[in-house]
Amino acid sequence: MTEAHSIVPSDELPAVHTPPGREVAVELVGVHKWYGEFHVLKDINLKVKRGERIVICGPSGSGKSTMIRCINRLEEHQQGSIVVDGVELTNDLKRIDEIRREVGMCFQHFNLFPHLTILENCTLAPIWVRKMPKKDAEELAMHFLKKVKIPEQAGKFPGQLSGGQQQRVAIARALCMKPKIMLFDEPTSALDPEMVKEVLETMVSLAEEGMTMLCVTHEMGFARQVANRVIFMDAGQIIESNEPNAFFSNPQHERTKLFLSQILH
Amino acid sequence: MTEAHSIVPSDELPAVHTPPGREVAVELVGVHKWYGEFHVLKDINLKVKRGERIVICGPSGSGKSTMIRCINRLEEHQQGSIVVDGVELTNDLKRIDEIRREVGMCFQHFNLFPHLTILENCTLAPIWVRKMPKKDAEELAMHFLKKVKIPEQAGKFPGQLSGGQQQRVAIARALCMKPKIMLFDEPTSALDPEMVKEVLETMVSLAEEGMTMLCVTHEMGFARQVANRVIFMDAGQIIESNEPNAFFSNPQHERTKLFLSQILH
Amino acid sequence: MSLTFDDGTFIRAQMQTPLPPPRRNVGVIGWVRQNLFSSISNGVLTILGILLVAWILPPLLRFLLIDAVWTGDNREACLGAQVGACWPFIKAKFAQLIYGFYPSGERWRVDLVFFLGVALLVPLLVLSWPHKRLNSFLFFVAYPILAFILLTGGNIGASNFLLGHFGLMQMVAGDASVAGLRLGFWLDFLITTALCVAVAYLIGRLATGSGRGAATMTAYVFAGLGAITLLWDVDFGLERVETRQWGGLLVTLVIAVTGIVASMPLGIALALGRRSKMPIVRLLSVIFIEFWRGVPLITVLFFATYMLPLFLPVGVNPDGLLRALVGVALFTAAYIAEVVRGGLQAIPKGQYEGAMAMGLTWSQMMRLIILPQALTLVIPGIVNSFISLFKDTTLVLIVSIFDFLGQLRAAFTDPNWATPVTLYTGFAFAGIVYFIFCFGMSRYSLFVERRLNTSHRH
Amino acid sequence: AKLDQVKAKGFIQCGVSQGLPGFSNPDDKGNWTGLDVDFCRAVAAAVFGDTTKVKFTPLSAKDRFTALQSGDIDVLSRNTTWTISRDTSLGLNFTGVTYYDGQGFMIRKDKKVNSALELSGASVCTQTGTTTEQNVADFFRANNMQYEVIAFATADETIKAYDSGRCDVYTTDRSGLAAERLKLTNPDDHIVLPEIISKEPLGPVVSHGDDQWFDIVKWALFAQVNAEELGITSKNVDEMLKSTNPEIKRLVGTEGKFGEGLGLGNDWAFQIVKLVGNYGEMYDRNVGPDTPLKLARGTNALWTKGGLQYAPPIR
Amino acid sequence: MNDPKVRSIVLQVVALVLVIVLGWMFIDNARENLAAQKIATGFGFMENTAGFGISQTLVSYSETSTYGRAFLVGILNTLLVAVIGIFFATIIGFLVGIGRLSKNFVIRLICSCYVELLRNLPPLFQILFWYLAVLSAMPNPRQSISIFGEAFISNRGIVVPRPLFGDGTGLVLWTFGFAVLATVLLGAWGRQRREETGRPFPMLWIGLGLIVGLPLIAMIVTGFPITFEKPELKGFNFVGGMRVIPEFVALTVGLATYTAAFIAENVRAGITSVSHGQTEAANSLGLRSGYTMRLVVIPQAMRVIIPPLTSQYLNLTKNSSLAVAVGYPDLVAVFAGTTLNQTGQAIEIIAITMGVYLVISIITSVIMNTYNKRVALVER
Ligand SMILES: Nc1ncnc2c1ncn2[C@@H]1O[C@H](COP(=O)(O)OP(=O)(O)OP(=O)(O)O)[C@@H](O)[C@H]1O
Ligand SMILES: Nc1ncnc2c1ncn2[C@@H]1O[C@H](COP(=O)(O)OP(=O)(O)OP(=O)(O)O)[C@@H](O)[C@H]1O
Ligand SMILES: [Mg+2]
Ligand SMILES: [Mg+2]
Repeated sequence: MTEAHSIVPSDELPAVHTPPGREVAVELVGVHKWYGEFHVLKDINLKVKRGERIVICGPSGSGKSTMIRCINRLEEHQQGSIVVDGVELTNDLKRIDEIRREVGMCFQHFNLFPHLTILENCTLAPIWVRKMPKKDAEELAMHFLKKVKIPEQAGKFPGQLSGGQQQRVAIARALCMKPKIMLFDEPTSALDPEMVKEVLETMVSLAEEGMTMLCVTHEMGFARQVANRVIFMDAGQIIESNEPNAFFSNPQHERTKLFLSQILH
Repeated sequence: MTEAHSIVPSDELPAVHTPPGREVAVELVGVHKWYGEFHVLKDINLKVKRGERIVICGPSGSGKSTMIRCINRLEEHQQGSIVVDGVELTNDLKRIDEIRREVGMCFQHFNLFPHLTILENCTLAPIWVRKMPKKDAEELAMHFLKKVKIPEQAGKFPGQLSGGQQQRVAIARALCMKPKIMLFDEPTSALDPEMVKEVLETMVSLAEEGMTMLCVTHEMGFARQVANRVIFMDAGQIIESNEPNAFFSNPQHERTKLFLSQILH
Repeated sequence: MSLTFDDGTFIRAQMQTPLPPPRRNVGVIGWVRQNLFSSISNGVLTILGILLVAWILPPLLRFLLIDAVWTGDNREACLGAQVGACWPFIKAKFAQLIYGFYPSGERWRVDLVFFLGVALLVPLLVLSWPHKRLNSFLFFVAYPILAFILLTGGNIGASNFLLGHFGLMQMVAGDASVAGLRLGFWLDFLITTALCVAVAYLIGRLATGSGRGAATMTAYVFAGLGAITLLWDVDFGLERVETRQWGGLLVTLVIAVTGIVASMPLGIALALGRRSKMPIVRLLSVIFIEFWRGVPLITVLFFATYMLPLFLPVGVNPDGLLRALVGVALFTAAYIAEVVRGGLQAIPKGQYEGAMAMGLTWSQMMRLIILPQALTLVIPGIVNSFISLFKDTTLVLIVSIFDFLGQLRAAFTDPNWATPVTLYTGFAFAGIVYFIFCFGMSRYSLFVERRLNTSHRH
Repeated sequence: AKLDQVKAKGFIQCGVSQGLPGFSNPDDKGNWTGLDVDFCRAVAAAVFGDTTKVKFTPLSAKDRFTALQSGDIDVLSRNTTWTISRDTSLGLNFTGVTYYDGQGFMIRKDKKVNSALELSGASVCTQTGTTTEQNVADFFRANNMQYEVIAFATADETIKAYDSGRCDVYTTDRSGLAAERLKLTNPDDHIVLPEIISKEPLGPVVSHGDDQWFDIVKWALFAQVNAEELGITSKNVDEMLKSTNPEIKRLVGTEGKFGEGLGLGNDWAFQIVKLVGNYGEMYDRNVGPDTPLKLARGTNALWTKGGLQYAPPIR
Repeated sequence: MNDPKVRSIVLQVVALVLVIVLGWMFIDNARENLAAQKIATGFGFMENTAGFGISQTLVSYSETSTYGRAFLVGILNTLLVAVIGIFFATIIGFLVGIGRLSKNFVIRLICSCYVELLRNLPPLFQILFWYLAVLSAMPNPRQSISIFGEAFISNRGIVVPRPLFGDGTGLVLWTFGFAVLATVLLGAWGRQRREETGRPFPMLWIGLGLIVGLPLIAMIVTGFPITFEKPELKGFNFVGGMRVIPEFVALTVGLATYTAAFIAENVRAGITSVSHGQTEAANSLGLRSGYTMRLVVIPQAMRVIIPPLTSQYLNLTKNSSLAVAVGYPDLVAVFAGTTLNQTGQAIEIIAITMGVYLVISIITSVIMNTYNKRVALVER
């Protein structure tokens, strides 16, 4: 919050400060969630340390997206507690806004604003939420667009970009808010093989800068290369959680074994 | 055409008749196509024999979809000739209808009819185009729905199915017309890894029955397993065309090498 | 339950079973909290809203019920200082408001038409009722013919068809008639049919290579036309009731229903025309739509009354109600066309391609794939147009047709019921009647919209 | 000829107004009643001896003449002012005057105005008609007065606006003033000013070209006026058959063959009086003091009583 | 012959021939009929003296003016109602439409009732209701509500002083114009500064000060050249001043609220058509709900809203012909009503009236379509 007005001086992002006592970025304790009668999330316990990079995988419909969306309160949970960046999520609108400012999200379907240009998509939040001067916001946006290798598309509208390019804009847009935590929901679904590679490279470079990341993906290459921990979900529960090498080479749970056997065909 | 009214008696499809002199299913000679000023297809020459199974790959925007769509005249070409099933494609509406009856198409985005149930989606064309009695059409549709392993979904609407199931319906729908030639446009894009497997298995079983197939895909496993020939396109041209083993193990063109290196990461 | 290790490794040993959701937000207080007072501004809005209702409702109830007069025979009953609605007035005029000046001995015919209409419409509206095909045929084809015969008395005395206008038929057949049917007319009809079929064949042949389809189509149309005319021409012994004597709700419903039924196909055709790739067809459609959409219905009806006769051959003077019907139908068709066009635009190109790839012809594609989806999408817009149409029927008073409101206005002129509250009572009653019909349409459309929405049903 | 057509049809098609209290308005049973309507019945009585053999066509001011010209109606009996232009240029004939009307003003008593000449600066509510607005304009201009006119489509809204105080005066034909007055919250708080600013002789109209029909309609009215003058009413008309008064005998048809000249039976006038009544009865029944309208005879009284109703003799 | 091009040409030729034949038949008949009925045609009557009064005239008009002048007065009155009605209908419509999606149950309920009630009752009743309700709420001129003795509200309408321009008015008007210009420029600069520095600029107050203050100073300097004619109660009515008549108020309110119910439905449909993902994306960026609505949802909803909105604007304009029910002198009342009654020239008058409405409608359509093109999404 305090450094919100400073502009990025060089190509390097400032290192993430870790205030004392706040080394835990996200903590979910006994979280349950229902959609009507349907029990989607069951007793989720998860502690993400600052700077940690977590990959979440699991079959379709297992509740991965739901969990991620609970973290920035796009969905409400009914039981248990979620603490993000030291603030517990309640119905208090002020706090939710505060947290959303610090948590970036990159949607499965991008959700770019089709009526705004790429640049405007990226500057919207910095200008209206961070009250950043327009010029600074644009500079910042161009910085991140360069980072995802599409600065030349800044003036176009989302509808004019290919899927891969849109995906990268979504990432840049989230980064422009300089969030402390990033949530990615299947950032490479529906992409060409060549594009998959580019997007993953962007994320790897972010990871190298030490950002806290939660990423739903099935790109196991990415998990191996970047993650500190892999979480496997099924039927609304965390089934297994392990560091990548152990997870892939030596899955413990039966369900995990079955899933991995099908992916690595 | 003559056997249009017969129903499938057993689980087996009738063997494809090959009238003498018609051993070429599709032939493109010097085909060029422009979108306005943009030259999408440049001098395409391709001869597909009856029963051949061809995989087309290439980077995004290279004109793969466009070429496939020219074959059943969803797009008009401006130069060169396309002969399908012995009939040349011109502006003659009668002939186009005739050809479309013999050529099945499975779209990248399925294009199922959302207001009809799965069964109705499948029986529509047999009833209205082939003038088949409704009961026979339904029997036939169930036959193919069984084949793609979703007979239990027959009464649902497309909006109620998951992506993979929709994809399989699209295949079944095309097959219900008992086409001599099938065109697939990225039949596994936007699918979960578990689903990809199921769809490909369906196609393999079709291939085993000897249907002529042109398939745009990046699933190299499928290409290796099923294709007679792999075609690589870039910038609107066919760059390389070879049988799968040679194609993968020993690509000739520089562009092909680059592309393959990125896919097989 | 599960194994957790220090390094964050975690393996679930036992799967959790689904639990029922907690009942936290139930109960009256919970509901009030969540829906009414979730924040201060919300609370203020709630209180303001309740005040608004408290301000409007009581005077309304007082006028309609508490202070209202319920019995009486003439104006004397409803005079006085603090009198509310004068209901005896409505009671006295009720029959007129329903039937207009329809002869009282013949009103059973109107009742029968009403009854048949409801009996056929209800199963049509209940989506799950079977036999939709038969039902539609009965309602859209058989019912109008029957209603026409019942309401007018049939026996139209058909005398002139196309050739008759040029005085050609008289020479051949004279005034001879068999069983009350004039030979001249039917001879004329047959010759015209033959001519039209021939022309259709020629055009079809030129356009598509085979004229047979066009010719049989035309023949069917004429056969249908002939059958209907024949039915209408038969004398069933019913007394003739001119449309001039119709009135009240009967006229309102006749205009509204005919307008709705006739404007739909016309509107769809216009919408397709406007999206056509053929420039002349498109231009004609655009001109037609923009013209009718741009002028007030009042002037259209004026036009139909005072100017239309000028544009028709001397002596041709269509029935006043018919003129109003045509005016209303064309007017509504233009609106429907625009609404439908919106729906057509919303259908993704993929649907067209999917249909084409299956080998469907253009008309099959439209009928089976595109229109069902487009129309479902724009149900709210269509119903909006219908609601407008229903209310706009009041304008036919200009053409000296006494619809429901016109009949009410005529009732106001009765000096026996002239009181200060007569006008308010009449309008309150008319308001309730219009509201019931329009609200019914609006709710039904909502229901259909939800029912036909196949996209998100899990 | 028209008469033959009418006889062949079996009824008279009569154009009336779409609703004018006391002149033509539907009653509770949906039957048309009123002075104009009764006159049509009188014609039917003369032609058929049966007042039910008449059908009514409600017409607006705009299509009344067209309806007559095109032969849709046989006679127009709809408060139509007799003017030279209408009589001469539209191919019509006015057959007489059933009601002498004139445009007047109504005003609240508490405005303390006794003459229309004191209305300078007033707001005037009126109904759009063919001449009403022009008459007001002419009157105020001729007397050099300012005014503001608010013209409504129908009488109902006009009187409501006047009642709620939007206007100082309400102007329309005086018969209309009497009818609309009934709808006021406190009718006694209002007075009608003495000035009549226009002449509105209202009468039945037939189309040019059939003198016999013209005569029938004309004499139907004259017969009624004469009957009143002679004291023949629907109640005593049967006794009058035995009367020895030659004037009465000629009217009821016991002397002379005047019906033949019209192409009707000689009891034509008898039937009119018997079935519809004389002019006075017709007047009293529809607009007279015993009706809600409470219109005094005034100018519509017989010439013998200081009014204008005068009929040529039957002889 | 199976070529679609040939097919379409044949079809079009057939359509064209049909239309031409029909049109020719109409015109031919009309010629014959007109000749037969000796109906006076021509527009000469427009020059004749109208001879009737009109209660609201935006341009000078008196009984001695011509029918042509009355026609102009009618058009202007119609336009006035249409423009003001459209303005308010849009505002109310958007508020109610958004209100129908509110989280507050009472607001949602009231907005639903508003829509269902007003949409399903004939507009004629509503206009009459407003008219009689407005009238009954107002006192008569003698008891009129006085605002500082300058303006008066009564059942004759709202009367305000009318400015009379004396010498030196020019300067005052110029300064006023200058102030407006300055405010606009300043506003632009303020917005730019806001974008550059993020600091807001108190535009409202400074602008108000400029627009009110500068002309005031100029007035003082030139010695108050603009005097006001105060309305006075003389006899029956107020004399002098400018007046807003109750007929106008009722008609505008009635039409605006009625049309607003339809607009509200269109707005609701538009908003629900914007995918939920857009709101979520905006929220996840930290935008508050007000901003989300303004910056993300409404701009996208506009695409869906505009075509039916155009229809509603046209409807409002056309429904203004109900004016005659409450005695408001619009085009239909003055021209297709009184003038038609007096001259009897139905054909010309109806044709002109239709033409005027057609022109207004087409202009509205063109403006809205231009705007629609501007908000259309750019896609591949
Ligand atoms: N709004 C909703 N109402 C009811 N059920 C829902 C809703 N949204 C999601 N669900 C259900 O919740 C479950 C979890 O959904 P979620 O989107 O979290 O799955 P996921 O793990 O992200 O799957 P995928 O890999 O397909 O994205 C699914 O079974 C889904 O059907
Ligand atoms: N309607 C059109 N107008 C203009 N250009 C078009 C149009 N449709 C496609 N293109 C262009 O034609 C080229 C080929 O498109 P095509 O869809 O055939 O690519 P593709 O090889 O199927 O790519 P992908 O793998 O992404 O589906 C692309 O560059 C595309 O931008
Ligand atoms: Mg998901
Ligand atoms: Mg493609």
